[in-house]
Amino acid sequence: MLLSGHNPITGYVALFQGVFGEIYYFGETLQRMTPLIFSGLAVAFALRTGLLNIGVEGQLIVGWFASVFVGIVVEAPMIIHLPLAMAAGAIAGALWGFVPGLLKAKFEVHEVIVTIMMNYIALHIVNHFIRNNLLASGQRTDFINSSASLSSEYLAALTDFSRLHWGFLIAIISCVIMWFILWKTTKGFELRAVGFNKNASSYAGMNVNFNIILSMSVSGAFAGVGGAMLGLGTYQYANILPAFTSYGFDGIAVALLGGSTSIGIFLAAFLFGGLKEGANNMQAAAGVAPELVEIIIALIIFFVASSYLVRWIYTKLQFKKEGK
Amino acid sequence: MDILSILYTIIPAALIAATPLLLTALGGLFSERSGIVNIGLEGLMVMGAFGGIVGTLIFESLGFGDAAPWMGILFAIVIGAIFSLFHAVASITLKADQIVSGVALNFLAVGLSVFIVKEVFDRGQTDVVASRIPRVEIPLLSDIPVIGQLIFPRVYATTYIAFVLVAIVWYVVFKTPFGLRLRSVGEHPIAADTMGINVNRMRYIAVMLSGAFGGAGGAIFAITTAGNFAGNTIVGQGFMALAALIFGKWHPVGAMGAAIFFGFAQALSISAQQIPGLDNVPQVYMLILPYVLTILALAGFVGKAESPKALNQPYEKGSR
Amino acid sequence: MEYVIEMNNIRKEFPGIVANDNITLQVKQGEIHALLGENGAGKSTLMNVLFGLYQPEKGEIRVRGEKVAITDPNVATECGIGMVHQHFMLIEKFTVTENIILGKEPKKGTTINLRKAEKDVAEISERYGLKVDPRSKIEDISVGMQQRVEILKTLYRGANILIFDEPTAALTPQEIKELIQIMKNLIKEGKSIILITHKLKEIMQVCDRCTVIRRGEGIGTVNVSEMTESTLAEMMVGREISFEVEKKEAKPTNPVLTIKDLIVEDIRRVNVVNKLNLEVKAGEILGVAGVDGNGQTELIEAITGLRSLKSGTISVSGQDISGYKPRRVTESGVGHIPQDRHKHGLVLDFTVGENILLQTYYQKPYTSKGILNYTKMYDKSRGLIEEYDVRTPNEKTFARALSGGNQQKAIIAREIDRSPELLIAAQPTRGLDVGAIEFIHRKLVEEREKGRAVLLVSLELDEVLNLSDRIAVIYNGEIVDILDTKDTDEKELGLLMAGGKRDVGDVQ
Amino acid sequence: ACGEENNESTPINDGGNNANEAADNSADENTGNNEAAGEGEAFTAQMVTDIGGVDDRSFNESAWAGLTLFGEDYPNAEVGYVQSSDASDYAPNLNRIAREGTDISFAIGFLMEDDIKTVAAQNEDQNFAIVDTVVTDDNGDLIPNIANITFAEHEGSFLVGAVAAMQSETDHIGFIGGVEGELIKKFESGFKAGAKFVNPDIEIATQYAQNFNDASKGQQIGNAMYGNGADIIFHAAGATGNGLITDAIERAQDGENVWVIGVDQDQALTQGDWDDGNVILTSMVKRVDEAVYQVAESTMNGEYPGGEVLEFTLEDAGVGIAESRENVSEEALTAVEEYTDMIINGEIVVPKTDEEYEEFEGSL
Ligand SMILES: Nc1ncnc2c1ncn2[C@@H]1O[C@H](COP(=O)(O)OP(=O)(O)OP(=O)(O)O)[C@@H](O)[C@H]1O
Ligand SMILES: Nc1ncnc2c1ncn2[C@@H]1O[C@H](COP(=O)(O)OP(=O)(O)OP(=O)(O)O)[C@@H](O)[C@H]1O
Ligand SMILES: [Mg+2]
Ligand SMILES: [Mg+2]
Repeated sequence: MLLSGHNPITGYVALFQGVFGEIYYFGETLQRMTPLIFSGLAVAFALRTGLLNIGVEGQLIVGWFASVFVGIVVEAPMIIHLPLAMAAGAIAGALWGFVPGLLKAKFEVHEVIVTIMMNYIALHIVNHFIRNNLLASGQRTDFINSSASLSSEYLAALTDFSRLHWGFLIAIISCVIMWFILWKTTKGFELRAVGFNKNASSYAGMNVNFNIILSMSVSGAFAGVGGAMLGLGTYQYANILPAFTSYGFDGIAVALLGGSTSIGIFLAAFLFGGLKEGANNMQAAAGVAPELVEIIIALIIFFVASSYLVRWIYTKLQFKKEGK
Repeated sequence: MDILSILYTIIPAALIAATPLLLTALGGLFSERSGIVNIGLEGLMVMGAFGGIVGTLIFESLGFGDAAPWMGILFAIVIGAIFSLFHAVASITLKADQIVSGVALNFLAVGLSVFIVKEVFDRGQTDVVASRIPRVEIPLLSDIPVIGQLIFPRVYATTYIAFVLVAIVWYVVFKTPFGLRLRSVGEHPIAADTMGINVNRMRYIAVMLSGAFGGAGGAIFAITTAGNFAGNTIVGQGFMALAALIFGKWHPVGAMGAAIFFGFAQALSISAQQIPGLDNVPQVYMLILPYVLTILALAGFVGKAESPKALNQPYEKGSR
Repeated sequence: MEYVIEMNNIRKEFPGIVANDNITLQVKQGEIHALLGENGAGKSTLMNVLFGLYQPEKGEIRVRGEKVAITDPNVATECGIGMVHQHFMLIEKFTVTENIILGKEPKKGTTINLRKAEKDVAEISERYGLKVDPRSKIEDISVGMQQRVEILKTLYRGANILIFDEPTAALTPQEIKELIQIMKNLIKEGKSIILITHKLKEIMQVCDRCTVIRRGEGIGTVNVSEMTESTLAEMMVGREISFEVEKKEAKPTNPVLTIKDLIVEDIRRVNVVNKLNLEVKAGEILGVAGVDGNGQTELIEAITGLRSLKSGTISVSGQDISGYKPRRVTESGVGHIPQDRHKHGLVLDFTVGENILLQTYYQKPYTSKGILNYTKMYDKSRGLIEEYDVRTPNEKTFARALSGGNQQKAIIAREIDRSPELLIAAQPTRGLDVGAIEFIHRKLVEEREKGRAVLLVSLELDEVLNLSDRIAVIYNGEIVDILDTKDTDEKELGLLMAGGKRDVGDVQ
Repeated sequence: ACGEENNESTPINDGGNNANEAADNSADENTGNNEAAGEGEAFTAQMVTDIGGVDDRSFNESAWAGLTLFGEDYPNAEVGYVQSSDASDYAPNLNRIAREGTDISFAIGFLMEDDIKTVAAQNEDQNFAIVDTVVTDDNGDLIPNIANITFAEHEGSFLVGAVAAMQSETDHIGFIGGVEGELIKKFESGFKAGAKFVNPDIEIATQYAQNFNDASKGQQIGNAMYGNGADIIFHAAGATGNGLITDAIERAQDGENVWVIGVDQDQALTQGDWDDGNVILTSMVKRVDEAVYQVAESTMNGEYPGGEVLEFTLEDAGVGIAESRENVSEEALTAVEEYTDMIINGEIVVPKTDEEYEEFEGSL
């Protein structure tokens, strides 16, 4: 920042104030991190099974669309409608994860390419459906029925009209769910085993192919629910997307930064959400280009990834202790 | 439009679209053949596009005229190679997870390039370059009746250069000592080490080559197609290049085939509306066509792609 | 200047452990010098120091009397030192020639001069009697030939001091014989050799002198001619070792495993198991002897459900298990100690405890309603760790951190504890030291005594002869003969393994 | 310079030098009020850009130019902008400037329609304006604290359509749209109507790139259209159009006689140059700057057009044909003037949608 002739202290103060300065911004930060938690969970879940899901972006898009579709088309009391809409998002995302999972399991097709391709397919198909079947005004669909909405007057009032919605709580619960599935259930044990060593897993009688498909589907479901957060929470509609939302790609960073653990993902999503929210204030209050935040995020990821250095020193110290 | 004139439109379009993908995929080939995953190709292309445009603008203003875009590409190659050092240091020296490092590289590229553009040009995008890469055809060969224009169409000089590079890369990787060592490092770094090969140095060279090629790919896209640079000049081409690399089974000729295939599918999807018979097909089918075809091709006949054995494994001396 | 190599007072530390402590090793010109020690004693480490892969904390190295600092393998190569590593350092997708010339390629312009390279390779292999096909890919050739490639690599670089780290662990008896011949040829050509092996018989056979190390410390150097196998073993372990497996007369009862007309294809759709018939009875150990690549792997995979059968039937205790998935096979009473413990036996990034329950985690009481009970899992594994003497800090240590012997013990604990009626043991003692071998052999015999059927598949004839009650010889995917152990010997088996009455040649 | 500002409630962004001056001028005075503009206090006008930013060579840039000029003309006025990095930034950014007590907050682009509605409801005493769309409440009524700025893009497009039809040598022209939707349909319908009005037999190729940022696609569509015989192509496709221009330049260099008609701004000023001229025939300009300036000015004068729809048409020069028209023939320019009058008089009613266009075509 110094190099570009801005006062870095003002910049960072503005960044910080952009998150914690007013309760409104804090609410917005939490709102912003909600889909990031989901995309992070999605990436992490697949990663635990040894799969790199670059398709979170596409899974999130179809989840967004499907939840909004159900939110608009279905008439039902909230107790049915909201879960139904979320389930639609989850199923759509799961389906979008299922395809690369299936191809990987049956034909050994590299999941990275298939998921990249599936992202584009999701984008075009969803845009096509909105444009031809659901266009209400401008580039978006109608608003969803309030019975499918996650928005919360209570949370909004608490945070001075921010768009914080119940989805935030669902995100926290989902973190717990992922942790529970992976570390407490029998299926999670299998998924992790497959992730580490496919051969040994199949020797131990696990169905490797099934676990790959399952893992990609669950991963996709997380992403799909993340999309539902946008459709049922933040925006209340789906719109024609001119380009990718980038939640999916951010999710890779969130998952990796969070070490693919639930708590880590929560914290990383908060960091990302905060940086992005704060960036707007930094721009407004200190005249610093918001791209700076992207640079900061990238550098943070580099440092975290390079923790080898720290780890190496740490183990060295520990061995010394044990040696004595 | 008859078949022939359709082909006359589509083929050059396909080859032009394939060129940046191909070059970037060739770069990725070096890196991945040495055992370093490079998800950061996208970011390298971004830096290349940035360097290519900024370089061209600078050389234009210095009065280099028609040579400016070529010097811009060279500038981008240097920028790409330098920028790739982030990935190299993190994933080779600091043993960072290579995928994490690649993802960070992508973030960094967009942030850094747009930030610099804003600071230097005081706006979010650069000016449009005035001088362009010329379109050429191969003199005698393209004069062959009918097929001459099909096989050797009028495309950018850079496209032909890219094809020549495929042959050169193939030669380097499979015929020279450098290539043998490069591949050995990607297959079995410990073995290579015991044979006196400096594993990390090879990997540094490979990653920097991927930066240079990715830089060239990005620059060529920016100069020939976009004309200027902004944060959204490169959106996903790097990922497509990665897909081409894997689709092409980490082989230069395979990558070339995949890149042309992507380019062809894209050109077809775009030109379809102008082609009688295809113009009534809903556009969405045409838009998703390249991606669906790729998936089908992979599932159907291309089959399993076997990656270099030591891909994504940091090398620590003395480990086993 | 008597010694070609002198390593004086070498000390090498790893975080928390002293792998070599004040070790001295002196090798004379023209001798085969054995280096003996238990698993983890520090042999490989010492040789890696000599080869420049590790830097010692203390001590000096002299090559032909001259003090040298071997900072990396290049320096070692310049000093004429070559090393054949315990785990082969070969690149599978490269050809034999490419592997040999890597790092020192003959060139023509900028291109590798493959023709000259192939000629050079052929020349050296001729001279030392190391038969290889310069153009084959490593992944397509036998282990024995791979080893010859390793040796050629060192010779190509002009090595005259060769280090062999456990070269015979993966070889067939025939290949071992050839290797010994090769070593003798090398000595004749004026080379010196350092040989690491756990097989005392080999030391007795070819070595002149032997240096013994125990837990990183040098015990001493002796003339082999003055020693016997048991005195060497004692020197190494520090206690007496019994080589003969003590076992009572077998009392085989009803058949447990019955295989009828089994045909199995490999990936290339070639029949690798060919109309095979076999029966293993309760209370006996049936050993399968054969040269590697005669269908043993595919046979085991077919029994355990990892590979589909083309035709024929497999039944266990009267239940037809042909076509069962691995899980159902296991549940039908089959235990399996796979031959490659890292690839198939363990999830190295799981804890020892998790690995011990890798076959049973989904059963009660470890799982109820889909939820894992880690407390129960770790309780169970703690017990087994103790019972099977798995040396690990605790059950929550990652399997990766254990030595090979202890990893193997964890697998054996897992498989035997399920009390399978049929226990398949493939190469159960590969690369282990005598102490660990003794333990594992005892466990297998105990199983037999309990009335289980044990199918032992091993490339080591000694092991087969020592343990089995009956021996089935496999050749070309068929059982060519089944013999009573008492009525046969190594020589006869060797002949049968090589295809009956035919000449014993180079089988690939 | 901004960093020194000691008052947190005046977060003005210096997008350019002029704005900087404006900010510096006003720094002497007390700017720390949160109330609406009163006597002797600075008037503040700010805008939220969409993802493109204030230099997108399109409406954001144009809007910012208008605000900047406004700040120059009225030294007492402070102007500023906040750029959005993605769609989720719109609401917080609008909220941010509204909460600072900005006297008029502009939302640039119809994508902010829903967000401005919410924010306007939450900040009822604040004045807002949005460009390119009309915002209504749930009953379809206009909202009192939102001014709606729209343009008669179809009218301007009609003129360039007519020019294209007159100058096409192949009687074959083309239109490339960014993303299909109400807004871009106005460009398309107007363009086609203008062309058909001149030459009912003219062939018009249309295609949507479904993307405002894909130069590669622009190039390929252009390539296909030109290859198919079109010689003049009008684009309303943002950065996608850059690819079209590239293709045209290369064809021009190759001796082909092809042209591009630019959009939003006078694109010939920044693009299209080749060895022997410029491939941009002319451009259909849309004076967002003019509109923003006017709305800011009226608001300052106490005439805030809240709850109104302001359509900037040919008549008030809100849309029209660009200054750069050297490549346009005399004959065509005369026709343009004639049609301009006819449109203003109401003799020609330019279609805005597909249905209206079909009707129009039928009536020819
Ligand atoms: N890379 C390493 N990092 C840390 N410790 C190591 C490493 N390699 C070896 N050690 C330690 O050094 C000791 C000696 O190991 P080494 O591999 O030399 O044994 P060895 O005698 O070759 O055993 P084996 O007969 O099984 O081959 C081991 O017990 C181990 O604790
Ligand atoms: N990279 C490493 N880091 C830490 N400790 C290691 C490492 N490699 C080996 N060890 C330690 O070395 C010891 C022996 O390892 P080693 O691989 O030599 O065993 P082994 O019995 O020779 O196994 P194998 O038969 O597989 O060669 C183990 O106790 C293990 O903890
Ligand atoms: Mg060992
Ligand atoms: Mg060893």
